[in-house]
Amino acid sequence: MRKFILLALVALTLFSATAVFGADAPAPKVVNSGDTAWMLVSTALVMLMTPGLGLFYAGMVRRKNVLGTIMQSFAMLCMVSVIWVLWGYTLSFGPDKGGVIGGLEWFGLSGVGQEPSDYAPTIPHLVYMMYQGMFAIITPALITGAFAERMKFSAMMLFSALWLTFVYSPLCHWVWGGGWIGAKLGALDFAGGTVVHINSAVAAIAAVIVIGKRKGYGKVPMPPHNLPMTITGAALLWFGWFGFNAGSALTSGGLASVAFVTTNTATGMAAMAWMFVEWVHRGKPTALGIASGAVAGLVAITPAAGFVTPMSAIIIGAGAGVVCYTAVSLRPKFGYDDSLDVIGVHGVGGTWGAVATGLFATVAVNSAGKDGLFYGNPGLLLTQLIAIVSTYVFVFIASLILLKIVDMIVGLRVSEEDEANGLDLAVHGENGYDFET
Amino acid sequence: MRKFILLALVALTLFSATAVFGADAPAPKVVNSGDTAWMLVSTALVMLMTPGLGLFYAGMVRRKNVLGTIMQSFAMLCMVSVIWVLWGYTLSFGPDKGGVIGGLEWFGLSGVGQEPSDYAPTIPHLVYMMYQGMFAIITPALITGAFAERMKFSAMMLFSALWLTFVYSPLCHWVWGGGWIGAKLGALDFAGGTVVHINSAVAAIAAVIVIGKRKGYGKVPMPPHNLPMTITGAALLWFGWFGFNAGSALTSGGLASVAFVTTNTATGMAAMAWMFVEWVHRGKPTALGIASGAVAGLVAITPAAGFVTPMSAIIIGAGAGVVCYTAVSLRPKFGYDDSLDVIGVHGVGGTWGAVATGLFATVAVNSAGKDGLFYGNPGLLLTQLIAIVSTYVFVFIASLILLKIVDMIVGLRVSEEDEANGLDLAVHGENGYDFET
Amino acid sequence: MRKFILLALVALTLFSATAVFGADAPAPKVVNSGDTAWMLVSTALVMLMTPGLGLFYAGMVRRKNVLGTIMQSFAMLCMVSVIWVLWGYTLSFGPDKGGVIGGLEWFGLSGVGQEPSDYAPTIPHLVYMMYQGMFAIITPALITGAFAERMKFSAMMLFSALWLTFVYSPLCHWVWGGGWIGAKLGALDFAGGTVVHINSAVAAIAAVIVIGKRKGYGKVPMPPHNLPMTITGAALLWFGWFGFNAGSALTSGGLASVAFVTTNTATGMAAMAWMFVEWVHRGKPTALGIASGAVAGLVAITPAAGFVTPMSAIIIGAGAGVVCYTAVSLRPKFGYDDSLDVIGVHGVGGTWGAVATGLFATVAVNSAGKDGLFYGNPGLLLTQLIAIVSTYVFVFIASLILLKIVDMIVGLRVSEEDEANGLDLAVHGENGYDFET
Amino acid sequence: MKKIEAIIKPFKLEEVKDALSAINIQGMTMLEVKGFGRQKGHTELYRGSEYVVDFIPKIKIELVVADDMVEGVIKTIEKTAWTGKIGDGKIFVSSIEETMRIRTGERGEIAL
Amino acid sequence: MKKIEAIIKPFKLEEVKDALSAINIQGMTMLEVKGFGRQKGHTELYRGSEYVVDFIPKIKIELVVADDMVEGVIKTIEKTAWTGKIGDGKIFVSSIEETMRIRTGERGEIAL
Amino acid sequence: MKKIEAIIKPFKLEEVKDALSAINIQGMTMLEVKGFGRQKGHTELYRGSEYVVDFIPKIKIELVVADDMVEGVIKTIEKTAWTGKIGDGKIFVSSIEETMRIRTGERGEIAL
Ligand SMILES: Nc1ncnc2c1ncn2[C@@H]1O[C@H](COP(=O)(O)OP(=O)(O)O)[C@@H](O)[C@H]1O
Ligand SMILES: Nc1ncnc2c1ncn2[C@@H]1O[C@H](COP(=O)(O)OP(=O)(O)O)[C@@H](O)[C@H]1O
Ligand SMILES: Nc1ncnc2c1ncn2[C@@H]1O[C@H](COP(=O)(O)OP(=O)(O)O)[C@@H](O)[C@H]1O
Repeated sequence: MRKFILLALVALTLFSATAVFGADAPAPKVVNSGDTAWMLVSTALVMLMTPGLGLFYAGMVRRKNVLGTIMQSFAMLCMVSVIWVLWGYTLSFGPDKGGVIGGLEWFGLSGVGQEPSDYAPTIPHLVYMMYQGMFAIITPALITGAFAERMKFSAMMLFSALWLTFVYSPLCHWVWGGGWIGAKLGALDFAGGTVVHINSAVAAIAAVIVIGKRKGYGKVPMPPHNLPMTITGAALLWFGWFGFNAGSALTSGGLASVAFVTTNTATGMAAMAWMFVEWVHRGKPTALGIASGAVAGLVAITPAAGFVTPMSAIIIGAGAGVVCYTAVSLRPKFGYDDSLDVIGVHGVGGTWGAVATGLFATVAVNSAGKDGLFYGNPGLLLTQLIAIVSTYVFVFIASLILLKIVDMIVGLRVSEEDEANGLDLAVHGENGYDFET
Repeated sequence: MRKFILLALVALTLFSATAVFGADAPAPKVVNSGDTAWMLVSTALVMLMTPGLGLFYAGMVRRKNVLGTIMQSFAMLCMVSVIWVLWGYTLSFGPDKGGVIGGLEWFGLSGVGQEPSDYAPTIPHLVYMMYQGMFAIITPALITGAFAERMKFSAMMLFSALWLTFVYSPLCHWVWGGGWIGAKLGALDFAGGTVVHINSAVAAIAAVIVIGKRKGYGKVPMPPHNLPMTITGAALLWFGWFGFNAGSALTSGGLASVAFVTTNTATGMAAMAWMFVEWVHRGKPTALGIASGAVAGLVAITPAAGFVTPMSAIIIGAGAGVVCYTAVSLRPKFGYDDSLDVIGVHGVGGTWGAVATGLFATVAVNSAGKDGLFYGNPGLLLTQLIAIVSTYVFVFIASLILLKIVDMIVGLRVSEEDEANGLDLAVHGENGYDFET
Repeated sequence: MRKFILLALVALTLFSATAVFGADAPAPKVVNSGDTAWMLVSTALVMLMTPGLGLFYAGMVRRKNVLGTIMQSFAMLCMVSVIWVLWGYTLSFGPDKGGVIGGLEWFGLSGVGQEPSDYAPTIPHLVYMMYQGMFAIITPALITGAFAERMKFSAMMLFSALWLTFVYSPLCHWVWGGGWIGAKLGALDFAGGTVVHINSAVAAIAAVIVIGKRKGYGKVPMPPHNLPMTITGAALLWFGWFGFNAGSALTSGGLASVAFVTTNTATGMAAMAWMFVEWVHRGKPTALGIASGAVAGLVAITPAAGFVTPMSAIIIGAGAGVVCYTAVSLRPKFGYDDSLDVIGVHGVGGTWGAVATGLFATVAVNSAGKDGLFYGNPGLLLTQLIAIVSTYVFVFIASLILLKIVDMIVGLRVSEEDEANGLDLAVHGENGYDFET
Repeated sequence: MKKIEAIIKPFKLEEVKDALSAINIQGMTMLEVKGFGRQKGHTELYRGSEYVVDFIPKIKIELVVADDMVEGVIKTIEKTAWTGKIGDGKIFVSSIEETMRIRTGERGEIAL
Repeated sequence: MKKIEAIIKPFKLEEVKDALSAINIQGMTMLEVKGFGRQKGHTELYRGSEYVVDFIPKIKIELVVADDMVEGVIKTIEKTAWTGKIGDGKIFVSSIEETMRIRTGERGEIAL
Repeated sequence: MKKIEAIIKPFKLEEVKDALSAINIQGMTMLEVKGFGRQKGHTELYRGSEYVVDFIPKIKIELVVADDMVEGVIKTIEKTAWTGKIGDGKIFVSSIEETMRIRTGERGEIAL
């Protein structure tokens, strides 16, 4: 339809004399309905990932902690939805202050309206804000897998609010908000390898160190109570991740398509790789394995999605399956109790993805990107490593401090008896299932 | 947005020899692919809400009624899908007859085609029809929560078919189809506070009065059998509600963005509010509480979504959490058995939202809207109150009559023994779960 | 994208001398952001169908096989995601070789990029590729319902990889890739009645013949272990099917709207029809019945979705509910054990849909379609029958051969003891649920 | 000491428990079971087919009581679990030789 | 009256029940249990780690019968629950002193 | 032979099982039950209302042992299931008259 109008207009303008805007002028910021449609959908898709993560995690804990676990993700969705519009967005994306943090000019969304912003010139600023908000929601939710089955709900809430403000917002600003990692250093992070995955995993390291192991960890089996729930969660994550990665194109077109395809391909490959490695290693292909492999693939392709070819995505996925499997199967050897393998999947997978971006990126896919090592530019790999290591250091120290503060204020851990009885009853006064009546 | 560019181009071409269409002529109705994409997706999202509601409800009943409950929502999806295309749409949106009802001109979708309609000039009429159909599906499904665990399936089906025809369709016509509440009175209902939520809740009041309490209500505990299912349902509702509210912009652009943001913000805030109030009141933050609070927030922001600012949405959400929590926690004090709190959540939340629209609406957000009390226009509040009260009266009386008729024809309630054994086995000949083999 | 067009138009009009493209020239292939948004979403929606199918199937098996069943679908999603980009797409859609198969020119997606292709001139070729990939994923996943609860996982994987290559890819090429059924014969298959449903069901026939019955089949009851899971799966299928059918328009506009509406209408009607027939036949309306009826309706409308009117969709749906119910209720009479009724639902429903397309198709709905028997063109019905029968013959023989080969290599069936203990523990070393701790 | 095992209809549990509390029963244990008996099961439907499910959900209550309590407990259960329809269930009584309360190590009737 | 408790493999339940019906057993109660015995459990996998699960799903059947039925019931269960592999299960017999049918108040063998 | 039935707190199961294995118990059966006793239940929340749940999840262990093992088993359970808080549970002992191992048909103590 639109084409016809355009044709008609062209025909008309053939007779006219004046130009509306010159070809050299900066691209006008006008809302494009197709781009906006895709970004609205992407935002909704990323929103769905957080409850999906809740299912993914909750299926892996023991029955007595199912609600406590699922609720941590759900509460992040609720709490960060409010924090983000109040001060999260402006700290992350508000006018840059020395490459370090965004200013408070956009506090309470003041000045964030229906017109496009510089961040995304074809969609309303509000959509960009909301899309980014969904990333801010899932990141602290990811951390909760590390301290599942033993952390106080109050402590989790307080820690997450502080962490979002003092860790997530600055890091996000550095990478995407005009801060030093993205704008100055020039590291590539298409959809959040650093900001989301490495970030949450390094916070998870700090958390498991400070909070300690679950009672009985390593001695009594702690089998997952509902694996179909976990697989359902993994499926929703995969589905939502199309919004996460392909949405990071911020437009609906070729770049989104590439990111969509690399995401799906790497994920399938990583799932197969994890499954086959476990099959060889332990003799059986597991359902949890294939689901975990898929998540590892999603994580690893995240920073690379819009910069690499589908064939590179196969390699990135295969690598993710193998290294993440190795990492989690070695976990029992380390002394720490990262209940649901946040470190092994998001930390290791995210790091691999960030490195792989330095290897496989190519401007043939995305002219706004860079070439990686395998396309003749070793510099990018170095850049990526600097970004990774800086993130490690900053996030680890800052998270540690916040955890200590929260521990002093409300205490991080539930009592031994509450842990034995389960968080559902002890902390929330509820029972996950009642199949009797 | 795109329209503006086109208009600009058109304006320019006015200086040329011929104009395609004059600036004064009504905007041409042409299908816009971006708007259509967003509305197709929104329609699918709203469709998903009904099974989501089924999960939300079914998790809260006792195990023996899980299928009976989930099936009520699913059956609404199926039955109303057919009724809507036959006579529901034309009664609701067909050519207006005296402000009271739509004519039968569009019976069987005759004349409803691929070209846009006056209701939405940039999307095919069929999409508009289908989008509205999804609202007609979920509204009777919402009512089923009130009489869960005791109503005959046959009675539920018959009642819903009649109710859709004689209650939903006229009310929908009054508010959105060119009838007296929307077109003449000028009340604002962005996405269905009156048409969907107050409507279903008032029918629920009639239903619980006529049908009576569950056997043992108030004496034996009736704990939810599967809260992870309820939370999953709440998550799907939240996800689908983006289609419900942001889709109500009927275009993909700034207005949809605002509605998306207010929806998410109010929901997060309401969930937090409910959770904290319960935490203070009962000592523990519950998973069912946070999920219920989210739904209360979604309900309350519905009429306001495209008329208020995100900051107002925070207040609307906070109010929803507090008033709905108060309402449901007082339920045991009232003599009625509204099994799953349709009245407390949709009635109270929907009314609060309709009132709040009269308080917080501003033309700064939506030039097609109005200013509310806090923006200097007390008139809107009055208008809203008239719309609310009229809905109460009409829906209550009409629903009561229909329930009595259905009771005479097939009987509303299952036998005592069937109720004791559970609807699944007694009415559907099935067993929800079998974990033995 | 649109911006570029506008800019280009402006630039060109500055010189005003030449026309950009003549009205008679072939439509230019430019990416349209709205069409692309819709197709990205449709692709994601179809992706979700495969895990949805996993839930639909897994709820119907016994508890001991829940993971084994859900994993078969999940593994298809993973494996075919990789195969498709490597050789599946090029075999199916690559440059035609004699109407029989696509060439290997697009192996590894070489030449499949961000620009549109001839298959869909307004969306990036990569999106078209990925969209088609999701169909290739779900088709072998559908087959797994036939041999559920007894097939070796290794055999299932190997068979599926071979089947995708030697059965799915050629058939897909014949119908949609420029092969003899679609391009030469001119049979209509809007969204996969032949390619997906008949195809998988005929393979299922071959499979149940070769693999034999479950131990105890017909003697001990094999009740579904989790019907809420099955209904959730059905709901996700319905939701995703909007992408499947309305996405098959490949654009966002009138045609997609028609397909959306016919899909929803036929599905609702089929569910009601199945439910009422069972109600009359067995005395009770069942939850599994209404869900199965919905799936039958989705299957039947698939080939017709973009060619028929919504009123015809009601008839197609009603037919689907009745014939599929009849087929599955007769199953125990046949000697074969098609565990989850792939043949009764997808075979019978798919065939009915393909025939119905020959009856109800009308160019009034889709000018690129044809008129069917009831619109005065008996030829189409014949064409449809030829396509159906050819598919039967080819798929049956080819699947049989592949099954025999796989049986020789790895053996198709687990040991009796493993079957008794359940696939979860025996094959995957896992336990679906653990509600004790 | 005697052990009383009562198999009852699930929806009667609450009532039976309350009545037992009322006659000062301080402890009991309850579990879900499936029963097969004169109440011949029901048919369930599966895609147009019917199959008979012989085992019906029941609740089993186990209580160990002093000998002189037995008759009172039996009567109470009989009264509250009764509906008069087939499948109301059974009560079985057997001997318990020793009892211990884990918390205190007490043995015998005092441990009940 | 005697109580017979049999612990069997789950997939044998149907066969055992049918055989007991065939020898005129009119009532029994069944429950899911987990067994620990010579059949030493199995390993389960969790993200690349193995852990041993000692408790294996079993079904326990409880029936109270008249004394003269005991031998027949035991034999029937033995025959139908048997696979010859470790873990086939056990049968335990104990005494029941009193029985009551709740529906009728009947006591003793007539109540079975 | 004696049957020992122990009702314990669920999180103690692993410990009790290991301790019993250590004193050479070769077989036992475990099931989930709900207990009602001095440990008076807890309140659960439902949308702002509180309701009391009287029945608390417990694990019941059943083992049949030779007479001379009884005391050892009781002691072991007492020691390992003990927390000192109300609700630690009970141990009941009763007589078993006959035992059969289904796999071999062996009867008596040898079948344990
Ligand atoms: N001989 C028996 N041994 C063990 N349990 C029995 C026996 N007979 C009946 N039961 C249990 O009692 C329940 C009720 O018995 P049933 O024969 O159906 O009805 P009624 O108690 O009215 O005679 C059965 O479902 C079963 O659980
Ligand atoms: N002494 C016992 N007391 C109670 N239950 C037992 C005992 N020994 C075995 N069982 C039960 O019998 C089941 C089978 O016993 P097991 O030793 O594995 O094999 P088998 O019966 O072939 O000797 C166990 O899983 C357990 O449930
Ligand atoms: N008389 C009884 N008969 C059967 N089971 C009992 C009896 N008394 C207690 N129980 C079981 O023992 C559990 C613990 O008993 P309780 O009175 O709560 O604490 P304690 O064992 O510390 O005295 C109860 O939950 C119940 O399962």
